Amino acid sequence: GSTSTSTATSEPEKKATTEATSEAAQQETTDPETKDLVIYCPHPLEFIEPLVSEFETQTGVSVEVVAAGTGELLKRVESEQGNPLGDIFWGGSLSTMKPQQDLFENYQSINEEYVYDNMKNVEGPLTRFTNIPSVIMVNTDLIGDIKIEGYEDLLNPELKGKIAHCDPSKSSSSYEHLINMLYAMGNGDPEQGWGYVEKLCENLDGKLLSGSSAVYKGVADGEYTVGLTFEEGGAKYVADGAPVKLVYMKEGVISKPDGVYIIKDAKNMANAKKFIDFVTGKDAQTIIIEKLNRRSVRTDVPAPNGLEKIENINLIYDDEELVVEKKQEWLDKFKDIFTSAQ
Amino acid sequence: MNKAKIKWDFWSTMTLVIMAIFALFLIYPLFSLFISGFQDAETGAFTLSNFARFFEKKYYYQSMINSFKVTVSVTFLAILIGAPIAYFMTCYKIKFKGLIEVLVIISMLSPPFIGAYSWILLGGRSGVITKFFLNTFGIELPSVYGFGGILLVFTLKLYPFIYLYVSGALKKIDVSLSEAAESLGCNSVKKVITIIIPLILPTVLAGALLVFMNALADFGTPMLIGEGFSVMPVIIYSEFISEVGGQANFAAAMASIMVLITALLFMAQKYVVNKKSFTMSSLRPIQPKEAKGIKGFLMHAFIYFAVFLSIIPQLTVIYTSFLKTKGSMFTSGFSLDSYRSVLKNAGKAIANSYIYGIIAIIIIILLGMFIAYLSTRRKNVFTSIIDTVTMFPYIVPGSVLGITLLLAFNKKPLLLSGTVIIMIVAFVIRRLPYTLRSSAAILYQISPSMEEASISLGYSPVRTFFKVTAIMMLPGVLSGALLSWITVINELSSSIILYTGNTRTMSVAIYTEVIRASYGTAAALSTILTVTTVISLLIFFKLSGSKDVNI
Amino acid sequence: MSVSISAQEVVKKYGEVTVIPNLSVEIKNGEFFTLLGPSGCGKTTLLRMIAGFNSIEGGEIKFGEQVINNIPAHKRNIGMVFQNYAIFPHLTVRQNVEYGLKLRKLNKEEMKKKIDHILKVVKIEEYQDRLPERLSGGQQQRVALARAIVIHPSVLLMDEPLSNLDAKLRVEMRGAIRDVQKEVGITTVYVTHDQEEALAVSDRIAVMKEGIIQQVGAPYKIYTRPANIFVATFIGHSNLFKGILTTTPEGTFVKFRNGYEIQMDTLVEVTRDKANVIIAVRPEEFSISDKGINAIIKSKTFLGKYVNYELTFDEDMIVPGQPSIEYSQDIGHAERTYEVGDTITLVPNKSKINIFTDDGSQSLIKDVSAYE
Amino acid sequence: MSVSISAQEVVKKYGEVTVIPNLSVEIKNGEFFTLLGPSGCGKTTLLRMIAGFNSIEGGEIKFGEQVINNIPAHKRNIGMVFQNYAIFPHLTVRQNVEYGLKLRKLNKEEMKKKIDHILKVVKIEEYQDRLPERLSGGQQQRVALARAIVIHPSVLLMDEPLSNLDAKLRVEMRGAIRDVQKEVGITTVYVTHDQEEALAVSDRIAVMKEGIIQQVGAPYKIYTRPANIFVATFIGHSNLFKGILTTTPEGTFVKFRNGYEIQMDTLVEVTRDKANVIIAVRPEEFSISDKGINAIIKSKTFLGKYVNYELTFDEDMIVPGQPSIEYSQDIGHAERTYEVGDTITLVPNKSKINIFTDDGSQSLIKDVSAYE
Ligand SMILES: Nc1ncnc2c1ncn2[C@@H]1O[C@H](COP(=O)(O)OP(=O)(O)OP(=O)(O)O)[C@@H](O)[C@H]1O
Ligand SMILES: Nc1ncnc2c1ncn2[C@@H]1O[C@H](COP(=O)(O)OP(=O)(O)OP(=O)(O)O)[C@@H](O)[C@H]1O
Ligand SMILES: [Mg+2]
Ligand SMILES: [Mg+2]
Repeated sequence: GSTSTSTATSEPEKKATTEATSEAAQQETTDPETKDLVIYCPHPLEFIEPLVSEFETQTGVSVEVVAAGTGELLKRVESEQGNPLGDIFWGGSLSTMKPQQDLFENYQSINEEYVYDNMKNVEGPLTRFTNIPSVIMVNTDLIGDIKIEGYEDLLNPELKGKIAHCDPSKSSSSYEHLINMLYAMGNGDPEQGWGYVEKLCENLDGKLLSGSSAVYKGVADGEYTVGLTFEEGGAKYVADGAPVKLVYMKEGVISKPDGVYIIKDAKNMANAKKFIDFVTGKDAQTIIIEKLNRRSVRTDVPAPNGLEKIENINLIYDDEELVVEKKQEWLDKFKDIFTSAQ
Repeated sequence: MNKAKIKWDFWSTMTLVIMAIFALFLIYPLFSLFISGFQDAETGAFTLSNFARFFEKKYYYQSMINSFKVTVSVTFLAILIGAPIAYFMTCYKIKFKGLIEVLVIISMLSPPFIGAYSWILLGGRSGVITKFFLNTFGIELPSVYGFGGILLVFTLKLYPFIYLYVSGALKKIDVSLSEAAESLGCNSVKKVITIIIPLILPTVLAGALLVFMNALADFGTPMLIGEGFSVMPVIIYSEFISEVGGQANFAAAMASIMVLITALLFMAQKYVVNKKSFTMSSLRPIQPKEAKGIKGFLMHAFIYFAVFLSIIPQLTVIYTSFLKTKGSMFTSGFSLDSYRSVLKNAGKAIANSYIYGIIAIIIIILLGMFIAYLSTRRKNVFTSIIDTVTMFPYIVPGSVLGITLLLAFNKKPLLLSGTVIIMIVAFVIRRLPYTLRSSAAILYQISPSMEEASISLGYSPVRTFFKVTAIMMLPGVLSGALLSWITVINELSSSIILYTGNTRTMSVAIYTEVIRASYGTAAALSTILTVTTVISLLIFFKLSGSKDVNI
Repeated sequence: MSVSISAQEVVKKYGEVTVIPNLSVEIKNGEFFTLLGPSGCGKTTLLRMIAGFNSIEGGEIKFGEQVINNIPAHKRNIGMVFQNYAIFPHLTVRQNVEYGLKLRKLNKEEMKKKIDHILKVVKIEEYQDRLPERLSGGQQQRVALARAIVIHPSVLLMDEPLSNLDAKLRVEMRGAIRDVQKEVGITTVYVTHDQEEALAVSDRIAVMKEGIIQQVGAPYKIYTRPANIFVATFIGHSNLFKGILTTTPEGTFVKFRNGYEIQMDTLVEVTRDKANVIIAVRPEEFSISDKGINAIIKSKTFLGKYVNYELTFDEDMIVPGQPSIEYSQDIGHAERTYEVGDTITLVPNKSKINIFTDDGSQSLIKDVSAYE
Repeated sequence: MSVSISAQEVVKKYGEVTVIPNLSVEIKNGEFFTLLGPSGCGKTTLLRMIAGFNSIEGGEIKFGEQVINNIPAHKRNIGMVFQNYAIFPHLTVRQNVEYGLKLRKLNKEEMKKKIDHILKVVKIEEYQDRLPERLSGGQQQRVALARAIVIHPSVLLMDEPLSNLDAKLRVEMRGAIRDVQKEVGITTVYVTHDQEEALAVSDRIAVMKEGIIQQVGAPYKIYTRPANIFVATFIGHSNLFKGILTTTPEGTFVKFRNGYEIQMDTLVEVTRDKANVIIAVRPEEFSISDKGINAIIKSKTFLGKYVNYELTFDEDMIVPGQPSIEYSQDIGHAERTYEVGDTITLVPNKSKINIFTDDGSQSLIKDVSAYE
């Protein structure tokens, strides 16, 4: 666990955000009549609720949330080109969205200047929303004396068959982990990391889950001793008092932002832009760190409650272009390794 | 036979209309999907590489082998459990028969994911039952994950199909056939094997086909508890729709392989059914006898045990819906919080579920009976094609189907995306096979002389259909329609793609909770769904005046 | 081995409706016993109780000494021909016939011989490989017959087994049934609507009405000496005339309403003088004569062996409510036939006619008993 | 309105099997026409072709002037009683009967009256609210009958409609059918196995064998002057004797093998001298006499109106392959009956007997034609 500091949003800032939002709306309204906004979002209700209701009270726009898995929603957006039924796509890690960025509208939020440099929307449509490191989640009831500090420790034979890991072709969080371990265990050269993957696959003992949530849920329920997941997934259990803790791999942690995007040709374009501005605004970002166990992309918002301070994490970075390029190859390679390990 | 002439009548018109509907809503979307299986992802050029890739990589073809392992075993197990229960319940006076029937139906009600998750809660590595056995007896139960678990969950979920189908068929057997066997000195077991089973074989096969295909197509369960035991639908699903972004063309190729297999199986089934079906006019249906002695005891024990096992997940769901939760954690103590937090949104979803469901089920029943009639009584190339094509959507994973529909109906003049219509279309084409298969099976048993009698009295074939054939088909139709209804209400995988905020249904609402592990609220929604469905069924059966649940 | 069947105070109810109120009957070992009665009188019901397919609401049925009320049907060693055939639609003709034999561990050859034989007897050997749906009604019925007979059961129950066969085949089949039955000594309970058939094949006949046995006896006895007017009119035709019994020193006389008198020496003694009685005369018991009772011919029907005349009498001569009064003239030898409208004078054959009490419930002829 | 039915060179095949090779028949408007023939000869098949339920592989069937081969069954205005009843199991007795009437725009009251009436006629009014499963076989059959009759179709097709009824009811029912049929003038095609029934009700009878019509004619004609020995032996019983035809100046004689001679004046002229013929004598056409042909009584069966004796003759007197040679004695008047083993001397009634060509294919009696 980690300690936290909480900061209240100060009044003037809040006002500024609100003003900015309404201003933007006035300038760029394509259809001033619309009062609606349709958001495609894979986040759970409890995550969506506070932010959306805040947005609704602030703007008077009525929001309709279409919730489903990231993959499903993405496929929807893809299929609905020409007649988009959604306006905002809220969620989805950057590595997932980058190859699909053509589906989204270019838009620079009014808050871009407050965003960390390495999380700025340089592509055009990809506004960053929060920052999510990969973590190892450990069930403290089951772990016993086994020491878990990083990837290397997962090769402990005592953990054989007790590791929750997802098929990286099915879950973005485990795909992020794959990249993370390739870079971390390959000491910066992903090709060097495959040796570790092979060993890990052996220790998985043929068990490979099929959805991101199965990992954190499984570890929290005591089905698995450790799991490879993303920070928020585990953190909410920590916050809820489950017998779990998060471990930031000592070999290195890649932290990837997820984002919020405007769907191309959105019918409620003005409201969509308002929404982007809202969720990247200080109010919203503060709610995020206070209640939703995520890290803000804003420089002016502190580290969240109960999460490890960013300084204590051994952050490493991947080569985004390479990752996009190699995606299919790596996924295939993982499949082969996993199947032959069985 | 007057071969050359196809008489122009109501049924030929019906054939055309149905063909048109299917061409639009089924063949057009599905075939564009299949075609994409032959296209290169980047260039769109024709290629077989997608198929080659499937058969080259063990990761993929192993999943097909796994799929068959599962489906074949599940089909057998489901028959082994479902058919005897149906037989006992029809031929013997089983205590609490009505309750059992309700429970069987409830056990089918559990929406995808929820059921399997309940099994994890119970039989997972730190599940309630596992722990109980470990702590009290020191016995380590095999975990619910992997092949065994999938088998368990599927079997318990799917044997009711067989049960419903077989019960319907048994009601159409004239008791004198069974008596004739007895009079020749045949004991009950022999009688069942030599007389009853052959007579209901078409129905058993129809049910088995559905179970087989259902097990082959379902990805929710193996996704949750497969643990590396990967099966086809999960792979198709994830290639098509993974968070990571899959490969649609490859997925389409795999879907085509599945559909091909289905089509072959279905044709084999039809062939056998055509050969092995016998009409009987059942004036005296089987009357239940007293179940006495050790035999009676064993029968009761078997039924109660099977039904209890299958109802466990529902019980767990209902139980957990009352647990106190903290975030996604269950804590000790009970509360109604889960209900409170879902209730304000649930009203609309419930209303949607039932309104769409009712519209869909009406269409399903009509289409099902028409197509069944056409394909059994008016056999020709067209009706066979229709009959076969209707089975395709059953095997294509729902979300894939949803997307194909979305792609197909997203442009003018066929702009249906985001509407209620597209949801209902999806419901109908996905859930039609239940009603269709059971209707067709029952038709094989109805003697055409009933229709002839009606025609001889001056009723045209059409009116005869509605006044005699349709009514005599009802037991079969209803057992299928019951399945259709339940599955429509629980339909998820295509609606998740097709719904919008206005057309959100209950199962979508549940799934929304499930995907990010909010099981307390999911359980609450699920319980609401179960309760309302049971109430809806009870009302229906009360109104339709039938004594027992599946008529 | 065949057994005797004994039903004792048997009761059958369908829900609230009592179909058989209280029936007792003894069927002897190896006997050919026929049930005759109007449609719906409970014949099938009784047969099914013996077979074990209907519950028994009261009383006992015994095979030999053994009460069988609770023995399941398949252990009773019966053979049954069902009214609706009930042949197995999924088995060929041969397989249908084979079905029961297979359960009776025979060696292959013997089985084949038996089946070939019975198929030939019922004349369906050429259809042996067909499925039943492709057979005519009569062919199906013969399959049902063969299937029940071939197992040589100890009790053979047949519910109108020949109803769909032509007369010629029917005669042959009943011969075949009779042969097997006598040869192996099977106790047979037979239901038929064909009276000639019943008379021809039965050792004894039971006539039933509304679940109550009216008379049990040998065919000849039943026909010639019916125990009450129900039997008299149900088995064959009987014309019923009102009559009065007079006892004079010369003997006992029955007088028709028109005054024609016949001396009857065969009546029971207890009969009161001047009692009203019913005189039952069968159509063939009339002869043309110059003295007797007069009648006008109302219609005439040719029935092969004989011509049937429907007659009109004076209203008050006859018992009311009869469908017709008939005279049947044997035309193998008849010198002349009559036409509609002719008046003829008939005398009844006094050794054949039957006299019943006024209410028709009892015969007044000596030595007639309802149960023999 | 009733119509005439005309079948012209009709052919019916089931797959490869030809069931009806080439059949032509004219059924007159309003006629009661009966099909008789052995089980499996194609009666049901023909009926179903007329009804429109079987395809027609060749030839035409006309109702009046209209070819109906391609008119769908429901437009033919037929009523049909099916061999297996085919009553609707989901409707009560009353609803079954009502079913066809409902189509025929009647007002409520009239409909009710009609149904009440027919239910009474077939004697099932007390069961009118039952479902068929709770009826006896005969009751079910009567429902089927009522259902077909009540609509007063122009053509009524009945496939053994009375096979499961007792004799008495059957007589009543056939009267009822006859009445309705005559009253409304329905053209009726009737299939039955009961020859007495056929003789009693039919205007004309067609005797079929293996899909081929052997003789069509009035009942009396069919029975007394059969066109060939198939008809002679199928309708009623005929004893077949070998005979020789001799033509002398005194006339034509047929001689039995034992030398007994009968003068026959009614033979066709073309017959050759010394030709071998078959003499067909019905059981009732014999009389006891002192001169004639001798026979030994082999067995004796009581059949109600008469006693049937099975006889043994010298081997070479009789045509081989006959199931039995019989003499039937009318016992309404018979002075004495005989016992098994007795030898009796019989003379055939020469005005009744029939003479056939050696191969049995044709009658030698004057004016006998196969189609009338
Ligand atoms: N569907 C069929 N396929 C092949 N042959 C058939 C079919 N139906 C009937 N037959 C044959 O056609 C012949 C005539 O059958 P049909 O039913 O017309 O006889 P039927 O004269 O009515 O006999 P029955 O008096 O026994 O009812 C029979 O030999 C029968 O086996
Ligand atoms: N399941 C039943 N429920 C109620 N009543 C029934 C049932 N089955 C038969 N009955 C009635 O019982 C009576 C006797 O029926 P049963 O079948 O024994 O008659 P049956 O003598 O065989 O007549 P048939 O000669 O017409 O076949 C009939 O009045 C019939 O309506
Ligand atoms: Mg009966
Ligand atoms: Mg027939």
